Amino acid sequence: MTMPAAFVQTSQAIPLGVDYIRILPELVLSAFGILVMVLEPLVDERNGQKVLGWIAFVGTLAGLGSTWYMSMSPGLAFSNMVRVDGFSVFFHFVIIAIASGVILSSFEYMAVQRIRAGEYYALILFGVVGAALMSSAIELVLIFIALEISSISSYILAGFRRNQAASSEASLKYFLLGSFATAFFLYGVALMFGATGSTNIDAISRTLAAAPAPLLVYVAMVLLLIGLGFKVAAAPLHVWTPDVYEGSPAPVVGFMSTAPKAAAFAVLLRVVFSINAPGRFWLIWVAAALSMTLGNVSALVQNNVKRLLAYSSIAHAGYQLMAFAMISRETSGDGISAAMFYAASYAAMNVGAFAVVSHFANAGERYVTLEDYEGLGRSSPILAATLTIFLLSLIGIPMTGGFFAKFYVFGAAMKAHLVWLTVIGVVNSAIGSYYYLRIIVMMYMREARKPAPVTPIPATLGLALAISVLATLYLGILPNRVLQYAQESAQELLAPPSSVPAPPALQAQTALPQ
Amino acid sequence: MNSPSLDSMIVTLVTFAPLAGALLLVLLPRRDRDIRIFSLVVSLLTFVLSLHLAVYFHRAQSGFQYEIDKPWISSPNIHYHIGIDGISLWLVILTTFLTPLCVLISWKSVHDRVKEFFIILLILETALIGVFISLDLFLFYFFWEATLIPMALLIGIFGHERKVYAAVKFFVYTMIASAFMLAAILWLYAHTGSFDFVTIRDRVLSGAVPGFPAAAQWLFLGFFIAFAVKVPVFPFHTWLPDAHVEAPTAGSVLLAGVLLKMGTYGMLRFNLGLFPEQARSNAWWIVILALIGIIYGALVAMVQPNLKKLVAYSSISHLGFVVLGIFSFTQSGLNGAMFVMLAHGVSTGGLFMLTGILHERRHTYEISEFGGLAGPTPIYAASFLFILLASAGLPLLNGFIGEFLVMNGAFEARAVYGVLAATGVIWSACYLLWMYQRVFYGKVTHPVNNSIGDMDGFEMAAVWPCAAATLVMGVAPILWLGAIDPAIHAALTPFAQVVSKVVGQ
Amino acid sequence: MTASLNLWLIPVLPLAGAAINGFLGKKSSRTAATTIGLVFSGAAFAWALYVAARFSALDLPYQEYLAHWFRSGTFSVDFAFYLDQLSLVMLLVVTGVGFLIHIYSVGYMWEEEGYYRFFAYLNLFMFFMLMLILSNSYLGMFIGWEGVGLASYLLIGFWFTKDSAVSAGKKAFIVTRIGDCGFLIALFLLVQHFGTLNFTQVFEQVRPFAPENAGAGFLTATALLLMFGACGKSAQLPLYVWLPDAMEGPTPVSALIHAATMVTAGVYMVSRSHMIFERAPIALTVVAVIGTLTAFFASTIGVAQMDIKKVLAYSTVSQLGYMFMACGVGAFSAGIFHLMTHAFFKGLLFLAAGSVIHGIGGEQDMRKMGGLRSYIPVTFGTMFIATLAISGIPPFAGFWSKDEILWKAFSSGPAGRVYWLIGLITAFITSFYMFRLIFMTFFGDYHGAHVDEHGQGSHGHGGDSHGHGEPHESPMVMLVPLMILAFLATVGGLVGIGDRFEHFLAPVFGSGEVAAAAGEAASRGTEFLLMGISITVAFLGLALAYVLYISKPYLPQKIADGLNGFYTTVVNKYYVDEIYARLFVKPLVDGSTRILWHGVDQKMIDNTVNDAADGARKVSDEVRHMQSGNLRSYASWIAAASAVMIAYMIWLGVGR
Amino acid sequence: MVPLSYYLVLGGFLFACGVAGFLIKRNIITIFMSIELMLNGVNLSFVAFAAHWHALAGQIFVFFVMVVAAAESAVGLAIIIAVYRTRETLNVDQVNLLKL
Repeated sequence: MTMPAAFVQTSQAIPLGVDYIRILPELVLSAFGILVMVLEPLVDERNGQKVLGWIAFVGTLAGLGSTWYMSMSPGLAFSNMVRVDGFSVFFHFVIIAIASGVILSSFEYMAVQRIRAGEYYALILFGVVGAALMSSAIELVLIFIALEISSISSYILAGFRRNQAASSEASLKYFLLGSFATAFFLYGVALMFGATGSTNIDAISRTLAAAPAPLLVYVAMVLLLIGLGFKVAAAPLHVWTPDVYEGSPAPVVGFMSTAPKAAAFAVLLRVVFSINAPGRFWLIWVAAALSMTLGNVSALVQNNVKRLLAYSSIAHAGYQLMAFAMISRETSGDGISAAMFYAASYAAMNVGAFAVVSHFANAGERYVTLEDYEGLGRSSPILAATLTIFLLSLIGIPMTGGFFAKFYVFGAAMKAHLVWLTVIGVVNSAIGSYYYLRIIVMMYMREARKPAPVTPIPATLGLALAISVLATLYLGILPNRVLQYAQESAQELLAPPSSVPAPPALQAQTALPQ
Repeated sequence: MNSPSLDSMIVTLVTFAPLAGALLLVLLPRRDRDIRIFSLVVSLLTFVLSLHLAVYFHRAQSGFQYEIDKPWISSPNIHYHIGIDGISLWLVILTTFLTPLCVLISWKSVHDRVKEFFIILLILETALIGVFISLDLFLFYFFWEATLIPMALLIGIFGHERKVYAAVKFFVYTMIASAFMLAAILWLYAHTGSFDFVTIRDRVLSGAVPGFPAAAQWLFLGFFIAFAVKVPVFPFHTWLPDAHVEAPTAGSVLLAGVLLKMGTYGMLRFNLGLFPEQARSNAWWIVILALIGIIYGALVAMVQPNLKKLVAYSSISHLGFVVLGIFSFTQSGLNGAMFVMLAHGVSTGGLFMLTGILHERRHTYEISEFGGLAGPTPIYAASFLFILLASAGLPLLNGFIGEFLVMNGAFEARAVYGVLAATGVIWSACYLLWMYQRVFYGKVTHPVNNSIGDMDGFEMAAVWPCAAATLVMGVAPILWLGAIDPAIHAALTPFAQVVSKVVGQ
Repeated sequence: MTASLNLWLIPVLPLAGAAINGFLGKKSSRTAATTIGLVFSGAAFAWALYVAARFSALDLPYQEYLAHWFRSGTFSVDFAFYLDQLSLVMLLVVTGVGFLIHIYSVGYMWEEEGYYRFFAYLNLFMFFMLMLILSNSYLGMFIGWEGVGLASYLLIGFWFTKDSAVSAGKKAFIVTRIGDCGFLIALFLLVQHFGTLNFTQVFEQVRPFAPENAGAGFLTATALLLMFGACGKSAQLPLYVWLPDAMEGPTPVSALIHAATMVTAGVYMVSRSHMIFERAPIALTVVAVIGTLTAFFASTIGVAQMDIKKVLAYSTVSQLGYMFMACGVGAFSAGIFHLMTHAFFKGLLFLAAGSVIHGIGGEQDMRKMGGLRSYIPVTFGTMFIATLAISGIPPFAGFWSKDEILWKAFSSGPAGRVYWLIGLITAFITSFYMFRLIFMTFFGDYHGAHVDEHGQGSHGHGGDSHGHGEPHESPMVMLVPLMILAFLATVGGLVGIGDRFEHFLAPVFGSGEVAAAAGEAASRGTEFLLMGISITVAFLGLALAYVLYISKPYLPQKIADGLNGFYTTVVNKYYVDEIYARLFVKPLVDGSTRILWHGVDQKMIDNTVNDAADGARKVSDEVRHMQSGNLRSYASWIAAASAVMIAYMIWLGVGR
Repeated sequence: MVPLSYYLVLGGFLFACGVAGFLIKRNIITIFMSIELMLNGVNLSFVAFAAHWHALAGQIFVFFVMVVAAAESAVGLAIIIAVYRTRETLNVDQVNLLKL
């Protein structure tokens, strides 16, 4: 066993004010979450719901604000457990924005489904806290905790339609399998700790950079990958996704399929790239190819829109994973930025899509099959048009974020000479177009046989949709800013970790006799 | 000469005027008549603007004109690089010429979701023009894909019985094919660091691209498959008849008139421009496919019981001529190919309008449903015959010049090509005249046909410009060839180099 | 160079007429349509005469550039005109006869609806025909070549409600198109070798070539292909089948297009390309053989036809055969000479036949005629003159030209003797069936149905002034052209006496004639002998016809029964149409339907595509069963996957 | 003293048992407990490594894990109750509304 060569610990034992600034968004969001829970019993049943919702929404806005504030003081915090850099800021923005969108689109849903909203909004906020923390944590154990925070809240959210059997089943499956996978992840952490004597990503990377990785590191790494692969629903660890997405409340799916996923991708990026994970190439390659293919192929014959979108999200995980197959330092940059951009645009379009779905689903999520969408182009042109935009983006048609997302990923892969993976990717995206098109066909090219009632779009939902549409189009027409930001932060991520001298306290500790 | 500022803007203007119109259309209230008039005005305006291109075009010079090259996305460095040469010029004008006619022909025939229809139509026009003006591979792919959706929607929403099947088939078929092109484009970007057509071409031809020789064959195929499906070249053609039969008239007109040309244009611009050697080495089987297309398409057209299917298959035959001409690598062949593209665009566009008019009256394309129409509808019959003769390649109408040049070029390349292609003149006469006889001659077999009205004003306004164009193009082809010839000559120069290389070795 | 002749006016005038009639005719009155039609075609004729008047003053060949047509690389084609003795002859024949027939048509078509359409088409035809003979390049010629095809298609199918007529038109167009295909390929060859299609330039480059006696070589190929084109247009074996059917068209059309002008285009084209043919002996032989065979073959069919126009049609085919025979032996001027005279007498024959048909209310079957000479004397007289002419009885036009051909053939070497013999036999048959026609039509007594219920009655003949079905003479407007043509058919041949015609054309064909001319001076005697023979033969034919159809009218039936099998074959035109239908048309249609469309297109290709789609759906249906819904199976998936991954990583790690 | 590897093997064994239990057992509660078993396997390895590196961190992590596990079990039980309410069974094989 090697000696604990890289024993990086914090420069100062006692947290300073700046440390708190570096987790300000998390603090703010938690505060609002608690606030919501506290107020929940005080407000009355009916019109109280909205108030809580608005509070939560304000919370997310505050979260965004504090993220912006946080972004101005980059650096390490809490004895190297948290790093604020372009990367984490980016994901903070994405994740919190998702939350605000989801919250906006939930107002009506809550009312229609007669769900007591208090915990709901609180849980979303807590979930966001976890997800956000995942993106900035560089300490595996902290990552584990953050991951659990987001997971646990999403377990509950998944089962939020208590009286629906499907919902609770979804939540059960998600919960059991989730913790099953988390156990793998945790075991990976343990082994990594064993192999390198540290759970700090910087430290680990330096250790691995110094000496050739021992076998234990390989095992640890694969276990970590399994845990994260599960979270991002990468084949063959995707099996939970369809059932959970189908059973869970539509807005929640919009949330689950984007925020925790983005966070998991963030962690994956850190793990894979800053610890230049050994032996990952073929794992990622196969996982990517498999996810795309399985996702697209299984989606072809789905009739439940939520389930269909679940499979689509598996496929998209596949595309996004392509970005992780970069090995060399120079191509890694493109991979990371591509993945980041992908996360952002996927968030935009998927939140939007599920917002439409959850509105259209109506009380008890009655209308979620393709047939129900027949003639929507007539009965509600606006709803149909917006959904079409999101679907086109999911297909990857120009002028939409989805197009550039795919384009960058494929481009990066091609640049890394992954010709065959790219070909698989482009062909897959072509095949995938079929099932998205089916929805468009239903909406525009068929006449409704038994028209599903379309309730008017409430302002809040309208706002949410507008935001998502704008985001999708913005990313599709002027991707420049976002991409550049992603590329810069990618370079930061790849830069060798700042070497802080190991504190005397610890040296003393290590000097302890056996 | 006019102000340079306008000169630099004009292409952009032409391209995006329809899109702007579409956006305004979204805001317009759902009063069908206003919407129709508005979109007619927009499309006519676009046409007039596009004429500026032709008028101030320097015919003698071969390079790109009205060029703009502005960075759009810094990394990957994508430029808004557009420009026009003798090849794309006429295709742009063809597009802008056909669109107003599409508006007119749809004036009465579209009465459901009128607003959507014209919005889609105008968006489609922008996308089509964009394909022809793009000099940045990314931009090209961007517009290329952008044409898919509107066309699929046109077919799928406003089509006939099996519209959904046709629309989905069209969409997925072309989508999958263009996926390969995307891969090829990405490869080129990965190895040249640029999407710029001109840059890449120069790099490639000067042999400055690492790993190119190994990949070239695959890249060539990547591009070719995408174009071949669009054209469509023989074994990939089955989406076309379905798409046409189900599509609304305007859809068919643009599909046959312009969309198919995207494929042949792509071959001419990219397969020949970027991969001259591969083009040469693959020419033999491509030419064979083209010849099959010419003869096979004609024979199958001959026995179609469905009027529109017949015209659809005839376009397969005509497009076969284009491909043949392109891959004959002769001045005459390529000039001819270009001219056939334009001629076919006008004449087949006209034919589709005419079949559409019939469908308006009888809601069927079955030839057996008609017969003896020359009696009740003389004007219609005359117009039909006129455009049909153009399509049959009668001298002094536009069909002839192109086919003659193509066949001549093919003959120059290899005698047997020319000979086989020349049989095309027989086949086209067979299927067209036979069809004409069954539809228009003889006694009126279905009494209902006695009462169907002759062409009305809008229909004449839509069809006769086509007829006029066929005549003008046939009598004064020099107006077009004058600009085409130098461009083609430039397009062929790399081949001279290739040959010299071969000789050098 | 003298002041421009503005040759372009000659074709353009009829075009203008066509345009005016075509667009405005529907509204305007018959008289208006008539004036337009006649004025413009007449003007063309007038201009042609003016050109002829100034002809001697021209330095030939006279060329005139009108405009640029198209250019591709170095190859370019102009709209430009070319005038020499050859085209002058054609010009006069076409405009002259054409104008006469225009006049005739006024009377013949007066009752037709779509009268204006008829004149529009006729003028259109004139335009293209004149383009054909005046253009200065092969491609210009091709414009006319295709155009006249179109015009003939339109005119044959003039009665478009009549299926047989329409089909005939289509057949004509397509069969000639087959020939055109050959013509086109010939043009490609020329372009490939000479880079131009301009007559003068091509011939300049051809001149130095030595005759390709070996037979190999592209000149032979070109010549053969050109000949193939000519076969289509001029109804030679094996592509003659369309011409008899073309008789479905109105009779003036048959006269103008299918006798006097269009069908002779092939002869004109071959003579125009004599430079090439003279250097391709094999091709020449082919021309001669085809011509001779066609002449004979067609004439035999003519013997057994009962439809008056069909007889004339086959005789046309046969006469065209003569012309090609002439070209084949290098006697192009003789061919052109016969072309001219033939234009006179065959045009006349058709017009007269038309007048007969018109006179008895649309009947065409000769068995329903007879004894008409008393009813329609003028028609009879003119038609009789024409018959004498075609049968080669001096001093009528046909005699001189036909005899010229036979003589040239005879004097062109051993093979020529054979041509001559067959030609002679053909001449005999010709005079036989022509007089048969005359006797059946005009002699004996009239067995026409005295009611006018007959097929053609439907299109305008009958049901009008001559409803009682009593045969009646045609109006003056029809008879005058007959008379003029009769005059020409009588004296037209005299220009040939003493080879004046030949010398007139010598500048064009010059070299070609030498060969033939050589033997000539020596054997004047032989020439006269042959002349005598052919005259006798002609009279023999007459006599035989007389015997069979006047003195012993029962004989034909007997003979027919005697050799019934053969007879029926002949009556059915040797079943050539049927054979073609079996051999080409049916297989093509069925093959395209069954094999190409249903087989390849639908079964092979489309099913493959759809199967691929269905396959994908099936796979999808299978794959989704991975989602059994059972949590433990999911867990197993994950566990199994993890196991594999871990194993792989361990293997990897150990591998280090 | 006992070498590190023993602990690791035991930890691995516990983890494996947990996985096996998860796959084999039908009762949701039992499955849930086998997850806990897996976590304990992990904890054991943590402690062992902590000892090996003389790093307290490892042992502290174990507490974190325990806390999280506790939180998880709270949520888990709630969910299980919800499921039982709707399905009146705890046999995981019968909880399969969502499939294909």
